Amino acid sequence: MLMGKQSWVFQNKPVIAATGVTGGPFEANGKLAADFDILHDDLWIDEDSYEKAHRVLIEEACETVLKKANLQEEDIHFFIAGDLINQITPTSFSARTNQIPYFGIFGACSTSMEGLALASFMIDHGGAKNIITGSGSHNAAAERQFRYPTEYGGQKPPTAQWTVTGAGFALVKENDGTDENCPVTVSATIGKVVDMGLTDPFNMGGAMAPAATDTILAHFKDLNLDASYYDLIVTGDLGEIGRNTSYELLTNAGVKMDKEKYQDCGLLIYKEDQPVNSGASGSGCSAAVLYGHLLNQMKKGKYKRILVVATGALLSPMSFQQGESIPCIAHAVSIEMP
Amino acid sequence: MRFVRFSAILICTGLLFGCGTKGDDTKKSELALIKTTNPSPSVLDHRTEKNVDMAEGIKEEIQNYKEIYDAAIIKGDKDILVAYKVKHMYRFQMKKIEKDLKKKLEKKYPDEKFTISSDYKIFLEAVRLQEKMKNPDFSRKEANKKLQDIIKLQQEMT
Amino acid sequence: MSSKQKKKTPEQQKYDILQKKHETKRPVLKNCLRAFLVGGIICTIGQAITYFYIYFFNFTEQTAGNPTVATMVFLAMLLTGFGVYDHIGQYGGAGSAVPVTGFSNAVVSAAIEHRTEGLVLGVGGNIFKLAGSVIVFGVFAAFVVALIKTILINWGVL
Amino acid sequence: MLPMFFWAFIVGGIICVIGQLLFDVGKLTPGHTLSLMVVIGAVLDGFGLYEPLIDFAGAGATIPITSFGNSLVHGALNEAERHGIVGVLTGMFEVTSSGISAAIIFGFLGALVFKPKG
Repeated sequence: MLMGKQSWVFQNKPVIAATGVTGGPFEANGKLAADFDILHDDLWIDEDSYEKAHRVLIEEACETVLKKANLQEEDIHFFIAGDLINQITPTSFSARTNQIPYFGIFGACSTSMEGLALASFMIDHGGAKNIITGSGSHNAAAERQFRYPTEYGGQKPPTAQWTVTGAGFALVKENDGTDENCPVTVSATIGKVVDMGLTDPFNMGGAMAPAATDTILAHFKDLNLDASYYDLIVTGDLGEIGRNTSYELLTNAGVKMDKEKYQDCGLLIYKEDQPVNSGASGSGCSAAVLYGHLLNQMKKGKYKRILVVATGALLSPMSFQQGESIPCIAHAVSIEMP
Repeated sequence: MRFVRFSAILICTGLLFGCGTKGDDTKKSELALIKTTNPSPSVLDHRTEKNVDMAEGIKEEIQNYKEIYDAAIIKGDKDILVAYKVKHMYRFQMKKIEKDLKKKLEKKYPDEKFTISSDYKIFLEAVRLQEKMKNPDFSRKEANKKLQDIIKLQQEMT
Repeated sequence: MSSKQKKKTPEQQKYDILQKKHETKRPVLKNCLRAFLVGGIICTIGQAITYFYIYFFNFTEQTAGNPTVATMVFLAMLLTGFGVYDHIGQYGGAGSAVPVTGFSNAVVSAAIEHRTEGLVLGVGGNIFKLAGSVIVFGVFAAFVVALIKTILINWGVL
Repeated sequence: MLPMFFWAFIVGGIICVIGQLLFDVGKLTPGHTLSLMVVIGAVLDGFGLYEPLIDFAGAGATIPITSFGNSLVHGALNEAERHGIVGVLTGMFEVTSSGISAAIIFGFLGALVFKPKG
């Protein structure tokens, strides 16, 4: 149901019944290794290209979801997913494997929440009973597409971020009361594209911060809430710079919130001593952290209500070379324990 | 992982320098580029008084250059090879010094054919040749052939 | 840069200032020191290889440049292939990008990266993806410079 | 000979610092920086300034990419001396060919042997 200008409220409270999270070697050394279902110790995952390895990450995450939920592919009505690679081939190819009717979506690193919002909306309105949604990214595949070959010795500035190798997928289900102790989606706010004229592709956090701020403010306004309603507001992949910038923007806009409450997936996933500069990024970042770590924390009772704001930078290497600035977007989904 | 990477670098550099210093016979010629050797001029031609005098004369001429600190002179049948080292701070003007010296020598000894080089390699080969000539078995013909080789080397400048 | 700045709306400019405050500054001094160190070491290794070729092969200072460059390119290929060069690059910045090893790294990394797309379209088509612009601008600039100089010499200006 | 190592280190290091400043202060991409440095090398040789630098610093001047521009100009000028103005076109790669051909050959061999480590 539409509420305010750009938000949905899900009255039937769709359930996130099961999740599957896969990761690569760098994530295995990270802070949240325990929250991954499958971790690979090799970026290639026994495939002969990074893109194929990327596909495997997504496939395995989906399989894990099905296994945990005790369902077959035929029981799933739709598959809503996307990734960062040209024409989202890794996701489309895994849709070829699982043969579930498929919506391919692209929202850069905001894909995970775009998918979750759409899936929740469809289930809330009876459009489906079971949907698998999520997103993934692969460090080397993204690196070679957006920047340089992985072995190229280009120096990354301290503003750069490290693309997560990983995928996070979730089964969103009609709330029929059978799933206890499972988080539910309550509302979602769809963001608009915000462009503050930044052009440095090595400073995504700074470019995306206004989009995150815009969506959070819209969410509060549409639903008539303030920050105190949530136990945690977590952004997708703003990194250190983006987090500090958007926190200041929010403060300037009159939002009062403890900085501890305002976290970022890109800062949660890796240890401080891992060489990731400003933090993690990639569409797999918010997906893997939310569907792994954050939902586990919610089930343990650490958080009751969280707002997940996944941010995406909608650039391509070509648009950057043609001198365009970086347009950004953010989508927010509110998740609660019943 | 870090350690493996680091040791890979170490091994590579080790190999590099290992190759560079193999063979530790400390003949004079092997140190010719590091130390000032200042070899006395040699004459491959008939060791007539005139030829020896001329070689000494060239040597003196060169010693007048404050930019030059080491010189090897070989007088062959037809050619005179003059190899010298330029003090480092004057290497910027190396080409000019070379031209200048050549002009001066050709003016002083108009009948001779000079090959002048500040190249380390030419110097090294000149010293090596002088070393060989100390061996009485080393024939004059061979020496002259070697001298021609050095001159050829000097001319292929790419 | 200034023309880009003008196109920004006042709101964007205001954000730019706010964002700059949080942006981690590039440690220019530290980067320069590291670039100096890494670049210097690479050039010193190059010098060692040059002397290696002068000592043990028939190369003069002038001609030893070619095998030296080829050797450095080869070493950079090994380091790139073993996944070391990108770490050197992150540490050394321009210190490892500006020497010819960086050129080699650009060529080799593009080649091995695109191996997955096949030898002809992948490796062949992408090998100069990064280094191509260096060749294009080098050749064109050299053409212009050489043309001007040749014309000036022909006119007798130089 | 020994001062040569010292000056190779210093001059090579300084050229790299110029590159680093173009990266960090000029905010240029590596591609822009290296292209610019090659052009600088070519122009310096046009004024006859690069050869003395090579005499002075050896590998400190021949290893940085600026020497690529220098040797391109050199090849062109040498050929132009012999064949006139057409030589500018034909002599371009005379001197530089070793670096480029080595890069191509080793790049190709590398692609056959290595896999990117990521």
